[in-house]
Amino acid sequence: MSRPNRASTAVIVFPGSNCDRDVAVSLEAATGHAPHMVWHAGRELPDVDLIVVPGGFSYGDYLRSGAMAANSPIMREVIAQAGRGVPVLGICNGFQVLTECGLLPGVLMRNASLKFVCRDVDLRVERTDTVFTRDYAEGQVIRIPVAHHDGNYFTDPDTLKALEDNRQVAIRYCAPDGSLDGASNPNGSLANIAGVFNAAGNVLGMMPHPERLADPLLGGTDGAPMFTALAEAIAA
Amino acid sequence: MSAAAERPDDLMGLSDGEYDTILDILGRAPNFTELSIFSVMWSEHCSYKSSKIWLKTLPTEGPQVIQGPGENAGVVDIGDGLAAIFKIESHNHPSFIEPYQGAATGVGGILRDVFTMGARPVANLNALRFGAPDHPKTKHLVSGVVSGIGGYGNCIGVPTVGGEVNFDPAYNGNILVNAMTVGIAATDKIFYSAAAGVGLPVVYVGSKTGRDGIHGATMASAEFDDDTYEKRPTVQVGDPFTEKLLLEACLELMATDAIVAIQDMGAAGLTSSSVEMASKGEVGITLHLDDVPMRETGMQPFELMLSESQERMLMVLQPGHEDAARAIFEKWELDFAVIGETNTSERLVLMWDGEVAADIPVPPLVAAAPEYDRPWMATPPRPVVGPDEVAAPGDVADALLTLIASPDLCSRRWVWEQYDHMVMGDTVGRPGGDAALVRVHGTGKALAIATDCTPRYVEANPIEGGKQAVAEAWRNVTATGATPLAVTNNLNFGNPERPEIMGQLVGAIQGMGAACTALDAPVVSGNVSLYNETNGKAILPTPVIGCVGLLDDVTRRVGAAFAAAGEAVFVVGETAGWLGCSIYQRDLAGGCRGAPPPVDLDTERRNGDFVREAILGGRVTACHDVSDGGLAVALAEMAIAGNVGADIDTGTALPAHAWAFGEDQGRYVVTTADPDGFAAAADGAGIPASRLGTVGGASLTLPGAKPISVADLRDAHARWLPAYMTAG
Amino acid sequence: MKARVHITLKNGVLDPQGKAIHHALEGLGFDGVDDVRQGKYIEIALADGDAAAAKARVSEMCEKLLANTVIEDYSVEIDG
Amino acid sequence: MKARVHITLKNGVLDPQGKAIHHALEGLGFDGVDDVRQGKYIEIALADGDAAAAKARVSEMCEKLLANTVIEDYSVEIDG
Ligand SMILES: Nc1ncnc2c1ncn2[C@@H]1O[C@H](COP(=O)(O)OP(=O)(O)O)[C@@H](O)[C@H]1O
Ligand SMILES: [Mg+2]
Repeated sequence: MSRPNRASTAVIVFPGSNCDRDVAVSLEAATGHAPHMVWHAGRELPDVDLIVVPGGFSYGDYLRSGAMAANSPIMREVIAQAGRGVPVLGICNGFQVLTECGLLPGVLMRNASLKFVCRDVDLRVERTDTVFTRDYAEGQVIRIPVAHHDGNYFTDPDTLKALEDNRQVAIRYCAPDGSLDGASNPNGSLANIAGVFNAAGNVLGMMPHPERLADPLLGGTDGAPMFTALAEAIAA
Repeated sequence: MSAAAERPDDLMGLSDGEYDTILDILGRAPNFTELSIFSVMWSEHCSYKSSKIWLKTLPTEGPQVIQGPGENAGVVDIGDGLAAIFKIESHNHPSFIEPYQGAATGVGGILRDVFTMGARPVANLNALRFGAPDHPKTKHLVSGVVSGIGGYGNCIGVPTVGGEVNFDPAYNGNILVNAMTVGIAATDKIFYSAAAGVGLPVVYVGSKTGRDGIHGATMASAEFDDDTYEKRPTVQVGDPFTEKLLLEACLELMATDAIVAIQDMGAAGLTSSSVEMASKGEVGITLHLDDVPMRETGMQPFELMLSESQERMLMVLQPGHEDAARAIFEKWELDFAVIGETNTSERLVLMWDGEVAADIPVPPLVAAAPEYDRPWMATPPRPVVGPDEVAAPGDVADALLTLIASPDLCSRRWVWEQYDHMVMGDTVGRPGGDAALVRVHGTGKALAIATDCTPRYVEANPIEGGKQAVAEAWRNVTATGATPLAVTNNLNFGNPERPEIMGQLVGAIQGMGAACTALDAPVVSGNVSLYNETNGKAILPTPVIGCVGLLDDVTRRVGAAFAAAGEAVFVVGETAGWLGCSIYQRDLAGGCRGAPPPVDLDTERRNGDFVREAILGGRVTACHDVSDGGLAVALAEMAIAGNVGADIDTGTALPAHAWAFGEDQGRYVVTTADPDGFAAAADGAGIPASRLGTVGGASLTLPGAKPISVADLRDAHARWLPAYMTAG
Repeated sequence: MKARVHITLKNGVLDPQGKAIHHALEGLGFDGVDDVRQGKYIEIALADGDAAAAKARVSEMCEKLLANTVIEDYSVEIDG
Repeated sequence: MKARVHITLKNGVLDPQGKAIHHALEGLGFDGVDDVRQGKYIEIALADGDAAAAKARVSEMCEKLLANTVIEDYSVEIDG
């Protein structure tokens, strides 16, 4: 846990969000402060140092996961602050919302198995020069759970090439030894992509849930460094 | 008797005698709406008319019990001003008709039973029974039910942490889908359904009312032109998103002091909820049905009263709080309508289009509900089958590999990986072990939760089987280190009008009652599902028990996985090699025959209490109860979970297969780093505990059997279910 | 040859998705919407052959797999 | 007045559902199926008015919400 600091964080809450409390627990553990829980209908978003769009089933995942939340008034504020360089972390449904609202490239399609999948997966950290991942080692393999029905990352070839060229892939599903194979890809994602950055590197969307393995009692702590890194970055 | 002359030819399932009682109560013939109300209130489902006199015999009290059966769910004290609120409920028939929606709405219904009492749901479990794997319907039903349970629970964001799955031809035409929810509330913020007080507003919240679940039979007997009711399914569709909003809105309103009473609209929707509130509050209720939010046009009073549309609640508020309450529900984008008020009349009066559509005195409607002492026939006892009467396998190792790859004993991972079992961030003990462990949010405590029943035992001997269901659930909770607090139960049986079926129900209740008393685990809630038959063929008698226990310090828990090489393996409890009705006998030795293993409740209690103390005392590094498949299967599961083998070198006078697969009750396999201390403690307590061998190596070696590599065990255990479900 | 299949919820069956979409459209300021129902649209490319036979076969696909006939209706069109 | 909206995946966009349906159809012994694509079909009941205006408004609903135009195409028909 990093020392308490003044920095303030916000968690956006949509109708149907259900990991908002979980991520608030991890944020408070890392920063020493409870985040602002911001109800989507408000057009006002306080000026904060970190915005989290949490997991869940905003609007029931009806129509398309994240589509209705992406049209919620609060997202204009989130997009504006992201434009000013404020770190934005979208987890699971939050990732879907960030792609639907255009902050991140690509889309999250129905899992190739067509089934909801909830289990721990191995992930390879592709980049550590960001506020989100700097407490991990390059190429480190971490174990974090996924829990989703629509996590099958897809994009057209040009966008994929651009993502790779700009090193915008944050994490990939991998085997325990870090190698990439189909067997360790839980949802059919293109190039085993589990999370991507925007071009500026201050917006991260990821399907796995770091907040779910940030407490030894729950079976692991590989998710904790993401929150401590953010806490340090925004405290600085 | 002029009223009798007007007797309609369709009594909507009521008997002539029941109809006469209605004539007496009303002093006139009921109109169609009134008859519909009596018919649902006096249905087996709502009135428990066949089981009530026997349910009364169950123990329901204890210092930990805050609320026993009779409310929406049971309530037990877990200390620090908190209570666990839980119940199990069946959705068998709807799940057979439409597995996805049937199972989904089953989960939605039990969640409402729990949060209507002020609890935030923290865990779901599901006890599932399907037909033979090779029955043409089974695969489709498994896939639909599992995705329906996941679809609802995952969306609303309550972890699904445990349950059971069995396959048996007896369920080919009647699958069982029993859903359990556990919630947590502050003991001083528990909400009940008694509408005490007059002149109070009656408020409807949630989804609009459609014609969902209104039964064809009732429809046909309606004196309306039938084409207004072109064939429409009675299947209800669940909307977990709306339920999530309803949950948050209700909890937000419950934090204020606006609510006098609240009741979910479950089976028989508006009818049972309004009658329940009026009856418990000893008041009258007048409902203005025109004000009920409707989803469809042309709806009639009887439809509004019988509709089983989901995600709805009825509340009685303190006068003057309507606007504050409305604001909360509108924030959550839900319907909110004042549809009536309480009064002193003790009558249920329904107004429709300026006229009285129904007027029924509530006390007799409830008090005069039929209650039958149905004739019953005790199940004839079966002979005890000795170990030597059950054919031995070529090699115990091969038999073990076959059993752990069988439909009833293989890994359920394929099931629970489709359930979000981690959301809410407190799942300390995930599915795959014995009881699930869910931390009480923000504390160091945890609830241990398990469901169990062994139907083949109940069929062979309902009393012993009833005891065993309670004992196994209690054992699963104990095996984590938790202290069982209370149980809920779901009695799934055939047609109670047949004396042999009624005899199964009676015996099971007697056995359950005895076990609950001996194990200090009172029954605080439950549900009865009868008439589970197709063409005269009943399901196996299936009294499912859900047990909830408390672990004061979650860090003291143990799991079922072998912890470390070099540690000693013990079995606590007597191993006599009981193969009668064992899975080994059923699957590998010619079928289930003879008497099931008896349950000595006194021994069960002492062995469990000893194991729990040893766990809490830090003497035990892993613990797994012994159930289906006996010691061999228990040891294999511990090896697979720990990814390390064991050398089981104990001698035994028993035939190898009886030692390995016997299902003697009251047993636990434990490991310890301090064998002498453990043995001495058992000795001192007068508990039979024998050392079986030592953890270590890459294989499991059983007495008189060739070694099996843990990898082979894991493959066998993991293989069947995914292969079965993906095969074309 | 192409089959166009429409799968819609039976009359009176609750449509949670349609309801949520309706709500979202209102939130976006689209008024004058009375109701929204969401269904599935499936395009099946078939080897050329007799249209009537193809229609029968696709209907069978609907009965067996594509539609949940307990709560859904389906319709099949064949484009030459 | 009723709007019938078809939303289909653009060519080249992965269609897990369509693929799975195709596979399942083969498993059920339906041969001669070359390809399956699953899309959405949305019916919107609208207050009566000018058809052309309605079509424009529904197209705007598609742009704003109903379709993800990065991967999906849509078409709108207005019935009487
Ligand atoms: N339908 C289900 N949903 C979730 N978990 C399940 C289900 N069925 C079985 N499980 C889990 O699989 C494990 C083994 O189940 P079971 O063999 O019934 O346990 P036991 O033999 O100890 O009663 C348990 O952790 C149980 O909770
Ligand atoms: Mg067990």
